[in-house]
Amino acid sequence: MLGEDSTPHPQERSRREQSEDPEFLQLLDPSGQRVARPELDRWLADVDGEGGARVLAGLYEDMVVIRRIDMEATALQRQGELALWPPLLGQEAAQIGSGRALRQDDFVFSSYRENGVAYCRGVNLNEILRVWRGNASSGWDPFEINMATPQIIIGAQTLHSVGYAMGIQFDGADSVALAYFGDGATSEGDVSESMVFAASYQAPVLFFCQNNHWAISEPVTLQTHITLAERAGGFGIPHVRVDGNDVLAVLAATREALDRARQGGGPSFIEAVTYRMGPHTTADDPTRYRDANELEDWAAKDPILRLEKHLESRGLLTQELRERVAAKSDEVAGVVRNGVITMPEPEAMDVFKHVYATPNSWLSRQEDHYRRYLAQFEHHGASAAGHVSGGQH
Amino acid sequence: MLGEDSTPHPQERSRREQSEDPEFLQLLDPSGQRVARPELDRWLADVDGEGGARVLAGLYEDMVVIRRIDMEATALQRQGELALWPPLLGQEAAQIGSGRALRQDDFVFSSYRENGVAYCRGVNLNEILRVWRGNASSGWDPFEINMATPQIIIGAQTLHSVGYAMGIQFDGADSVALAYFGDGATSEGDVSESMVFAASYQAPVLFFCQNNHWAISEPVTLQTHITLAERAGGFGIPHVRVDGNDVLAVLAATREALDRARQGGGPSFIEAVTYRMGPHTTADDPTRYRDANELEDWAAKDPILRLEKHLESRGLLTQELRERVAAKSDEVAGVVRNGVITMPEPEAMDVFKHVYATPNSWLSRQEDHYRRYLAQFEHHGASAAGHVSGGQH
Amino acid sequence: MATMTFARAINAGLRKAMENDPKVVLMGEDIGTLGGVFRITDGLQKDFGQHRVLDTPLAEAGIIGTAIGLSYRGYRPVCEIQFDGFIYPAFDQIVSQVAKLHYRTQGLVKVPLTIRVPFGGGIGSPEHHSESPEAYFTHTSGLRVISVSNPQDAYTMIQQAIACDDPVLYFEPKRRYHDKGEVDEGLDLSAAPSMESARVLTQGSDVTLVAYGPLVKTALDVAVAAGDEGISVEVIDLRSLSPVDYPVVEASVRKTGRLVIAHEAGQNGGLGAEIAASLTERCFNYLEHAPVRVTGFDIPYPYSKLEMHHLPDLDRILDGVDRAMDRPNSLSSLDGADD
Amino acid sequence: MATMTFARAINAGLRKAMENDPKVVLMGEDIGTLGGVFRITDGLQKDFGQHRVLDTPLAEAGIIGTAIGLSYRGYRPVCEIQFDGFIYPAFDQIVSQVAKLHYRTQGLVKVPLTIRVPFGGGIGSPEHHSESPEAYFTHTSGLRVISVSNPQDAYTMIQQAIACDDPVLYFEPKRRYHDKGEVDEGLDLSAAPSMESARVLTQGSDVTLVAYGPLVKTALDVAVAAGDEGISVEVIDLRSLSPVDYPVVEASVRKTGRLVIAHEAGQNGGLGAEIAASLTERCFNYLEHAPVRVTGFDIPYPYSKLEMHHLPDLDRILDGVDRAMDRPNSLSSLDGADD
Ligand SMILES: Cc1ncc(C[n+]2csc(CCOP(=O)(O)OP(=O)(O)O)c2C)c(N)n1
Ligand SMILES: Cc1ncc(C[n+]2csc(CCOP(=O)(O)OP(=O)(O)O)c2C)c(N)n1
Ligand SMILES: [Mg+2]
Ligand SMILES: [Mg+2]
Repeated sequence: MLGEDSTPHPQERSRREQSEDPEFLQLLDPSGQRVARPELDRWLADVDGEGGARVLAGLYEDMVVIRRIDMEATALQRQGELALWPPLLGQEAAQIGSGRALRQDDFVFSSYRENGVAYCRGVNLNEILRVWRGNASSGWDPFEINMATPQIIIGAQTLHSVGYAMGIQFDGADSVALAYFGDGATSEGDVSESMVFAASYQAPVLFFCQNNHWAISEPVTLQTHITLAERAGGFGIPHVRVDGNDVLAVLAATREALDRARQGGGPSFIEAVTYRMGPHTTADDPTRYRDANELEDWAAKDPILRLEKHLESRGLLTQELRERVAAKSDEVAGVVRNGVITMPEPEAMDVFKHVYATPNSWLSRQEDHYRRYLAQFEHHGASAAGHVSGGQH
Repeated sequence: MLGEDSTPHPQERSRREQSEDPEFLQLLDPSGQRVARPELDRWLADVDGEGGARVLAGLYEDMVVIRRIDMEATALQRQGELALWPPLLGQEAAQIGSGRALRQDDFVFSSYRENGVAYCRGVNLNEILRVWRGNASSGWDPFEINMATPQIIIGAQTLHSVGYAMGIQFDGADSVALAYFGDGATSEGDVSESMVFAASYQAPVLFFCQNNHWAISEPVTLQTHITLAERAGGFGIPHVRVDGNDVLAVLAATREALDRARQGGGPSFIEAVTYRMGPHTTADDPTRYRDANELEDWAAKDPILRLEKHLESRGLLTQELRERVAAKSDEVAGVVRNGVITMPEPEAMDVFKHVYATPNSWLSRQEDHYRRYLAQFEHHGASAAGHVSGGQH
Repeated sequence: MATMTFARAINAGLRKAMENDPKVVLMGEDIGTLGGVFRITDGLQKDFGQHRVLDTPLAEAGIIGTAIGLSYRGYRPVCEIQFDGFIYPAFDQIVSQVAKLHYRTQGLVKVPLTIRVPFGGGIGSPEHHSESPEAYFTHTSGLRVISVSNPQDAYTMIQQAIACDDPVLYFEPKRRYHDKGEVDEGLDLSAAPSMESARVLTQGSDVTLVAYGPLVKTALDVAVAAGDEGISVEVIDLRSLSPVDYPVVEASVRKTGRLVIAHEAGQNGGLGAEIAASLTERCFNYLEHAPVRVTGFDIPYPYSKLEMHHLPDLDRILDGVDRAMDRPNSLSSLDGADD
Repeated sequence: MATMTFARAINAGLRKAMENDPKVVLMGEDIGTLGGVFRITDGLQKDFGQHRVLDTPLAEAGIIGTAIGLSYRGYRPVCEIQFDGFIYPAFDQIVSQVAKLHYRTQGLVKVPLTIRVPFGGGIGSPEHHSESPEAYFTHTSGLRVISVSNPQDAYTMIQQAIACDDPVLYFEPKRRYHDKGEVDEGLDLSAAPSMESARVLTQGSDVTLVAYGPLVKTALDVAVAAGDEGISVEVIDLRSLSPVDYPVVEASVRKTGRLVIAHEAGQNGGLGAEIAASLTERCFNYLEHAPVRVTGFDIPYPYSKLEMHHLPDLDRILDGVDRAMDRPNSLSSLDGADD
């Protein structure tokens, strides 16, 4: 007979999304209580142990700070200082919980929304918005923070991460490559092929899928009727579905997967179930396609709120912590804003830079011709190309 | 915690391949005995019932006949009458068991090796080898036998079958689209995307994967460490792994899947575990990459032998049946051979035909110029382009 | 006649095609509830239902591949590729399947597919959102490629593309979506000029300026500006990029003896190369200057702060006209030099 | 000096590159145990191990995409695409990633990838096995594209491609794999001519004939046949398709005043268009006839019984030479007509 039909009717899906699902990993319940999961506690020894207060405060600070960076960027876009911005609002636990589990020598390949992860990697905050202002094709030096710059072609980076992981294997190192991508991305052929390669070579890679329920206007139910974690099972890759708004669950799951990879256990897949509380990008209007109710439901599951409740229950949400975090947020937001508004403008001839690593005769000629073209305007006293109207010709 | 690691160590795989695997569907054991599987018997009512002898004889005839066609084609290639041939030797049960389960209004999209399925669809045997002789880009009229012509781009046809199935849905029909493909094909992004679409729309499509253990020189273990049937589970598609050398198991599983699709139950996936006993194509030399032992093991599991044992055990392998089947095979082989050697040669100007469905000014001009070019040679009495040496210029 | 935006005109053309033929279905990412990121399909799912306007999973090969299957079943799918730069994952299905199926099956299988591609730059987008990939497709036998430059053509030619039994790539200049124009919605398709035909937009005697899609508007501005300087420019909107309507361009070049071709795509192997080569073959003895190409540079599309340097604008094209006219221009100093 | 086949020469070049740099790894379908369907990698897995010569899962985007990741990690992957027609599933990774990464990262990420593509027709294969897709890649900024025509270049240029910090598409004319030639295996790479340079193979004064890859041999035959009729042909092997070594071609055309370009790929937007356009721009005043293109037709590659009609052969190219020389030719009757 054919295997059991594991496809729930679309209407049944919502049920499966609930945290009652025993497969759904949650270590902080919605009220902020720490749920015991004996098999996982070893991954949270630092959180649960003596120095726990410091660790939790750190995670809290990170989450608040990246939300602030995000809000600042959104504001900068609204003010016309950025061309576009893809907010991460609502995904702070998924990004900080995973980002903070990494070692410096791990290497991240992400999509465009993982600016919180970049923060964990130590990105220069002056540089993070270059690309969104339109002043560069990408933001930072990948080798300085061991994280590739944002990938816009949906899913393409997953293959890069697997290749990088193969290189780690060849080198006999115990680093791990990470692939961040969204729920929508899972439909792209590249993502499936990346799992084929990872499983075939047992490469040390962690697939980290942020299921934020939407791919622009498309609900995740259009991409799949079962969980995305199960997708990985079909490729023979160990997988887990975690509450992506629970920073501790994300942290523990990520640590476990990284450890597995370091031990030679090959690839893993984490589906972090979270929610994109903002628009897809600042160019998007989500009211055209989603219910206000849905947003409200998820606002109640806000990952920062959850951690605050937890901190409170442990008496850790002190005035001092709040103030420290607020001060840091202000500082960081200032750096970001300042970085944006003082960013040097590119120069015309920069368009020709770095197309090739070695000299290219065809392009050099084109460059030379354009230089001559621009020089004309200087002779005529006009400012620059594109600013001289035909009338003045 | 991360889900259970379902990846067996490569060495363990062989174990899972064994028919002892309870998940592995077998209705005729290697000795030809009918294994009872109550939940499936309803799909073999005709085989097990009164007219069973006739049905079994029919399946037997088909399998012997397509093997004969296959051998004839291989011989024709060796004799230089065909440019190339991809033998199906060893995969007769998989192709006949599934092909004979279809209804006339179902539609098949296959790879290049499914000539046994084409036989079931009623292909004109004069036409089946046109493409392999190099006299046409494809073999038959897809709408006459409801089967697309062979697809060489690995996996591409799986998407076509899903699109066709979507069309069936739009039309409110209860036909089914079939996608045939190999074990190697499962690694291609297209095949994964086709499962995403099929699951998303619950399209009436059957994915029929012939796992013949090899993709040219690559063993299936390079593509996956778990079963291919499990792959479908990751997309939420019901699946089953059958003994592809057991024609009854294949027949029953295919019937069940087709029925599911007709009832609105959406896509299914069948992995038919079989073996490519010949070379990849006549251009291939499998001794470079595989053990003689492996071939011997599988020769013992020959699907025709298996059915013969079963027929014998039921007293059905009569002299009359043997003679009838032999006669039919001879006849068919004759038709095929005759079709090949009497096949009309294409004409030069045919290269321009059917590029577009509507007139195209650019190409018409090119065609006109080439006609003028060829005409030159007529004037000069030479035979045709390419046959005139520069010396005669 | 109604005044409408370019975007609205495509929408109206799609609606008309869907009304006329129940086999026309639209497929793409975000084209249903949202109406597409550019709102080109706005309201169509609401009016025609989910089976006529399909939001698809996020997979471009999947979109084109399933559309092929639908063609086998007698449908006429219209696929939207959200942005130019996202067509490449579908390249294999387009080049090896869509383009070749009719030939491969001796004409038995038709693929009356329309692939809509918002293309080109100028809207300040991040990378992969401003590509001009048309030359990949004009170099692919079996495809037809068209590009529209005004609301009326947008309206008419989307219907012609859908009605055509060959696969058609329909390139929409996204930076012109908000431009307005008159559209005759009552226009009888059979009365409209063939989708394969080019159109002479301004009569001129000194130089022929060929453009398509987004640069047609710029070309018309060039004609005005050059006219002010006493140069008479004949602007031709190609409309069809494969096949190109060579007789129309040829007649013009025989008259003017000078040719300028403008496009946003890179020069190396761009459409300009083919047009320059073909026109040189066809009118060598009429040419007074080598055909001049004014194109984007051969670089990946630059980040938005620099895109105006990449895109041929009024001044760059005027400079090209000067070159074709043997007037002083940016490369004058190189004349005769072995550059 | 050793005499070896074209195929063997590539094998030897790969071996040399692997010996010289431990970061060189080969990836592809069937390249390990089998040594590739054309045996180009024969013996290399045995000698260098499974981590240097990887049989990959059957997925072309996967091959190129993981090779990019390996580049990030400091490797220099050499990917084999089994046949020309199977490169399209990897098109997105090549065009949007391989070609653009260096630009996108301001030069921080190098992609020293070599993509080996057995290409072209003439071996009686079924569809998708005889394509000439090079123009798609020459039109893609950020890539280098080369094609080799003889064992020595095959040996040298594969090493140059691998040593180059830019991504290189290396097109191998599969129908020449069995041709033999002298190869100097001791050749110092730094002493070899640059991979960007074209090579004049025969000096001639009447007409310049440009070819690359499989048709170089045919072009040499043309030179001999034409010579018999008193026409002096200068044959140029392009070697580099992007960038083209224009100064070399230009110097030749200035001398001869006539240009013929031959390739197997279709004409519409093929490399011949770019070369014709560029040479017309560069030597308009020296040209005595429009550049002539002798190419495959703009059709999907035909089934094998007809491929000799599609492929430019000695006679077709000679006819093109006649056209360029204003001698009687197949199109003479059209001269002056508005065809
Ligand atoms: C290949 C490709 N196709 C389409 C797009 C357009 N696009 C940009 S983001 C997006 C949705 C992605 O959704 P998901 O993967 O869930 O990530 P999220 O935006 O939710 O973080 C789409 C369709 C693209 N960037 N690349
Ligand atoms: C896209 C693509 N890549 C590579 C090939 C070359 N190729 C032809 S058959 C084949 C192996 C296919 O194996 P499988 O899917 O198991 O089918 P089988 O031949 O065993 O029936 C390969 C790699 C191809 N035809 N298409
Ligand atoms: Mg999402
Ligand atoms: Mg196989």
